[in-house]
Amino acid sequence: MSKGARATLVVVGFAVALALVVYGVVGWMLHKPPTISAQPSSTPGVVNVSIQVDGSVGTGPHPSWVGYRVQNANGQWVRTTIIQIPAHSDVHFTVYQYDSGSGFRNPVWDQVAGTVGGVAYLNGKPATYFNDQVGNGIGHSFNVPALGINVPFAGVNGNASNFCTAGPCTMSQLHNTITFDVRTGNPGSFRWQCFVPCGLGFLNGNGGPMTTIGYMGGFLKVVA
Amino acid sequence: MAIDYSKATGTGSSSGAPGGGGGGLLKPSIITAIIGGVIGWLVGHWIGNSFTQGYQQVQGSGSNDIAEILGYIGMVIGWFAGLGALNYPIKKMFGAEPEADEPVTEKGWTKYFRYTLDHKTVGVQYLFGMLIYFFTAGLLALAIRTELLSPTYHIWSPDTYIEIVGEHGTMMMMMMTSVVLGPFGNYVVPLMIGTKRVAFPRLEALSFWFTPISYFILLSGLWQGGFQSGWTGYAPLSVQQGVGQDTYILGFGLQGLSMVCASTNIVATIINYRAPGMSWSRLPVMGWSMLSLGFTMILSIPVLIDGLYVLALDRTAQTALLYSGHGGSSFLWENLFWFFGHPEVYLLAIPGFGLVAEIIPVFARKPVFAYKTSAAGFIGLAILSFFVWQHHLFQSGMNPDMRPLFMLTTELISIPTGFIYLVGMGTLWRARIRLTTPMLFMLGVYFNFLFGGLTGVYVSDVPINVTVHGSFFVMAHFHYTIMGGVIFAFFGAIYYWTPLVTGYQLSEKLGKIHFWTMIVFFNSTFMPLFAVGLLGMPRRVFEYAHRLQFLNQWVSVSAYLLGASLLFFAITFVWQLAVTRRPTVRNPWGSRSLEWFVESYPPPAYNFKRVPVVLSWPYEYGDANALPVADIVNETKDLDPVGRA
Amino acid sequence: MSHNALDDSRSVEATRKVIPKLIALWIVTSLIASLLVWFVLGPHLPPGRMTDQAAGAQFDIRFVSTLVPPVLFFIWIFFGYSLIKWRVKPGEDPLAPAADFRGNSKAQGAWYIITTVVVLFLAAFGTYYLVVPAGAGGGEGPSPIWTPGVKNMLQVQVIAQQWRFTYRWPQFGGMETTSIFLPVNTEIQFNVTSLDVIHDFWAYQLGVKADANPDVNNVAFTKTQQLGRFTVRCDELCGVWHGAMYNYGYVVSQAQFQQWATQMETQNAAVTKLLPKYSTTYTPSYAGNGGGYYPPQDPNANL
Amino acid sequence: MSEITEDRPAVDEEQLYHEAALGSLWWGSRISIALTITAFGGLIFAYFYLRSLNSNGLWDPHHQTASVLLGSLILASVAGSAIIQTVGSMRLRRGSTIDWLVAGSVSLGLGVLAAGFQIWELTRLNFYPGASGYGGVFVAFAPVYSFIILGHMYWLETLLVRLVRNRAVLDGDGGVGISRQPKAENFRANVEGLTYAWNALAVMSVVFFILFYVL
Repeated sequence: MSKGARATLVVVGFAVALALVVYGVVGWMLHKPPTISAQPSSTPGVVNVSIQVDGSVGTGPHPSWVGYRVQNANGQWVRTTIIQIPAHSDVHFTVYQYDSGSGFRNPVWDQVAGTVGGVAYLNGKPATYFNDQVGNGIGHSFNVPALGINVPFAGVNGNASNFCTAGPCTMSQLHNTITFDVRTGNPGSFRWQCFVPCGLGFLNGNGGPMTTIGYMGGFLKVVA
Repeated sequence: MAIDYSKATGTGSSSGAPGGGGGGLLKPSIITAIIGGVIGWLVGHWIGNSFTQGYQQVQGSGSNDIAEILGYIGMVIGWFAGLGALNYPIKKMFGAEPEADEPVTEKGWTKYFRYTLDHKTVGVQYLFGMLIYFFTAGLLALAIRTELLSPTYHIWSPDTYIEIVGEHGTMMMMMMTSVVLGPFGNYVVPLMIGTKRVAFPRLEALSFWFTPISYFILLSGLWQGGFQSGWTGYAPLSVQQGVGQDTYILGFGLQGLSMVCASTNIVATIINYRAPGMSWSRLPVMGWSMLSLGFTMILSIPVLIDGLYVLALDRTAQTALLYSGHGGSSFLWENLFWFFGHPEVYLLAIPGFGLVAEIIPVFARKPVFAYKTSAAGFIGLAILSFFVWQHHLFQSGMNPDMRPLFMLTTELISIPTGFIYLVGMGTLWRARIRLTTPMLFMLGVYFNFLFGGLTGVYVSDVPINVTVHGSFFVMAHFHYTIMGGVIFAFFGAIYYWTPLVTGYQLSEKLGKIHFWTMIVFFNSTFMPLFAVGLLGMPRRVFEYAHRLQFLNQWVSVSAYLLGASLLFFAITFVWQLAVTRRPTVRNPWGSRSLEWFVESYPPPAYNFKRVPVVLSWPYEYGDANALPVADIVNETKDLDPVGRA
Repeated sequence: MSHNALDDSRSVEATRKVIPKLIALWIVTSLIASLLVWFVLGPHLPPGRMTDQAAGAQFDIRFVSTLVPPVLFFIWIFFGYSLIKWRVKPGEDPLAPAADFRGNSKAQGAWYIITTVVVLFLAAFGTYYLVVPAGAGGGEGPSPIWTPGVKNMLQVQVIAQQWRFTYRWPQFGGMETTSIFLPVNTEIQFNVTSLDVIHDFWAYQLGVKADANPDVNNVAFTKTQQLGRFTVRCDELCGVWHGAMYNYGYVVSQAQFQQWATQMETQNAAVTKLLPKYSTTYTPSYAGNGGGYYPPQDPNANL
Repeated sequence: MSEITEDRPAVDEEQLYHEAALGSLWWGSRISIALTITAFGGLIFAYFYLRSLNSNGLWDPHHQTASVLLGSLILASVAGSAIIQTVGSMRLRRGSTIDWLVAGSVSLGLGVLAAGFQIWELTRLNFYPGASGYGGVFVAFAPVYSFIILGHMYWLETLLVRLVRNRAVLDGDGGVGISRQPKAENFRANVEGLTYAWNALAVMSVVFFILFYVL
């Protein structure tokens, strides 16, 4: 092989290696769930976030996993857990909870905290805590450690005929509606997670969807 | 009995070539191995899926660890079948008389992609393999540093980030254990001890071919959700994880098997295949370090494999050895893992020291100082390394009464480590020093390891450990000892032995640019991390205190520059070997060691025309009248080389 | 120096004269550096002096750091001198033999003895400062052997779970809080445990670190001395949110602490009733909360 | 010997590497014993560690034990196999090739039987793997044990077939157990290595029996 040919080969080799690295980084490592912004409401200074929690998300690489969906401006339910909300404003959360429930590993998360008035409304009824040992238990929860927010979402009857078996779920299917308001402060990116051991088939129920962004944990991005 | 020269020159029987028959693409090579691997994966995965459908954890999680593990096991079997590595064991079952272990005398570059029995080919395969693994894991390190540019803004998703951390750690720790044993232990040590063959060439070849498949399996984890448990894989977190954790188990386990194979071969070779006259007191220091390394691996790695196996069972057969809710204990993993894990870090340090003590006398023109002490140092490190594992668990809550004891054993390790410094200082005292590139790297090891060793005192002191355990301080400490130690020694060894291995001389100028940039940016990267750790930043986090942002950014930028220095090496190294190809002079460094007195560079098949008879100690640099190291040394050709650097 | 004299520089006589000078240089440089470390850097070393244990850790780090310069300078001076003095000069035959000695029993013997003495001293030092400050703030497992010897310590149970710490206060009606306030001038016993995987409770400014293991109570002691804020971080990798598993705590006056505790007790009263009975470990009920990984039968139940 | 010139001492290369190969077989078999001991050592450590910790009282709450009958059969097979093979190899050394072939074959049969029993036992446990600490350790131990038994049996099988196939080469010069031919010496070193390794495993088997079935 001539010197020129060898040089070409080396250059091509490095180019291929570089291409592989770039492909690996861009094609896979930078992948993140999309960010959905809160929707404006009729009341000035208040924005709406609508969320549904599915017993199985039905789409994507893990259709059988539990997961959150957030409604975008076009009314579509997007499978994501990254929610963008404005700073220093009231955010009105509406959660449609379609999953059956169980207990918390630590019942301290029964307490509602960090919301306006320290209350959340289950199907319109206010409560400061929800007992995870009664009824259908707790389906999922919404906990933002840095903002002190904790809201449990009561579960529905998993044996009902109109139980939603695959997301995105529709309003005609069995669900609980939980609403609460949050007053945001300074901008920042705050992580949130669910505390119900809902990663079925994983030890302690904390694997799978619980450890993957886009299912049972994500970020609340408070922007100016 | 006459010496059979036909074998020695490689014109004799080549029936030892594994696989035999067939030609072209069907001849066993990496291509058939990949085909075999794919078929094996499909079969294993299918078997795994076929009987597990009803299993509760499979239905619940939507993922199947049993199919995953069986698929990879099938892949490994297919890979080795495709390589032709299984032909010989199967033939043996039918009573074939073992051939004398004939190295393959195949010519040309394709032999590097085959399962070959020539220790030199395996050494070269290892060298390039290790460089690829090192650079892959290094890129992952840069990905980590990119995330840490900001305390709150996240480049990667947190799950991706923690998976990158785990991949970087696991790949570095498992692959770099072979970074000296693989390329230089296999290539150079048999030459150093004057043998024409090694004890178990098939184990040696097997040990290399475990590494690409282990690399592939581990890396494939990134595309399957990764594993979030880091390289330490603490249970029960590692039991909880998804299928990515299986790639950790198999990747690490296969690399463990590779190390067992490699060390069995190197131990048996050094003990049994030394040339006549190569007494224990003449064995090169490198040989002593490889021997200590081999024994340490043999006694520690089965325990790691046990641990990984137990973890795999907890994840598939639902045993509960690591889960206290069903009668197991998470402490069991910590014990099994660190019983391997601490010898492991000495497995990384010992070969680095061996290279240092081997190479420094060449450039000091003096005998290695306190030869017996250096050998004792390696053996002392190897033995003590088995009695310190609990120092990783000072805050774990187990056996507090044992802490003073483990603090003592850990600090005792400073003594054999200190021997290495004694050897270095004594060898340089009243020496005639040439600051060539390899010499600079070896001095770099002394410079870096000093910080690693001194901070080791902090880490081993239980009251200080309360502050530094699990922080960036520990992380900086072990990067100083491992990267600052063995990786610097590895690069020095590349510059030192490339003329022998390839016949081409590397540029001193480019080598020195590489050295100076690497040592400056290495220190600039890891020195601030001691402060970062002391100031309260834990390892493996993606969010940290705002006040640490400047230090972290400094570190990240330094890490990029360190990466650039290594890239510079990669480019110049490949360019010089592939394109410019400057032929080397004979014995370019003026070494007395036996490996330089082979017929040609690279050495011919079977290394030596005739078995050398060792006449003197290899380090007689101080005595102009000393006998040459062996009777094969040609007075005019070898002892008055042109290339006095 | 002429070229002819070069080899004289490698003679025993020449080097014998220089060794005392190098040692003098070593003593001066390391003394200056050690004094600087002790007096200038020392008081600012982490983790501060918020508790007895933190102050103890600071003292240990300060002491060991003071020992570092002598070692560094010894190695640097001897390496540096060799490299400068005995580097091959232009015109010199680089391959000519230098001195021919393979060892030096005095130097080697001194080295062995000095390193051994230093190491044994450090081990004794470490043991003393581990035992005396009640385990130096480290986790001592369920039955601690080095205790402050004080009755009625403030009991704080630290419950780690994926991925938050909560705190339980058996002396305050068994309430559980997500925040942590501690009274000043108080001996505190942390009982650290976990609900799932291994975590680690690292209260940096308190000088406390203890792994949180499932089904194990890991006890650590500290005595608060100063008011202020401290950071609690998880220090064993526990999964995806490990990096975000932190919160802040406060050491406050005893009165403020009582006020906070009473307020929390009232506020959490309803949920406190739902909590399991206080125990040093915290095992979630077997049925339902395990994610269905292991088969549903409880191994403790009689067959 | 004509190539050797000057003052070079005579090096009989074939003899040198023959002896090196014998040494490597010695070391190889001892290393395999070390690997076996450390591999089981980890599991035995797990046994004692979990037993002494007894997390949540679940080491062995219901005193479940794998089938003692099968356990005894396994131990008897392994021990019998090891003893027969050892006696056979002693006969081999006295020149009786056929005795070793017979003893080796019986030994092979018993060893395979032991592995078979072990796998069978694993499929009919009266507890599920996660039921207790004991259950977990036993389930972890059994496959490793049968795998390592089979590994030794592979070694024995290759030796048996090698002798049968190469009898003409190996058996000259007074029988393979006595012959001074390098190939015969190599073969004997191999048999000797196997004997040590297999007996070491048999001794360990007694320990395993006590741990898993008696205690």
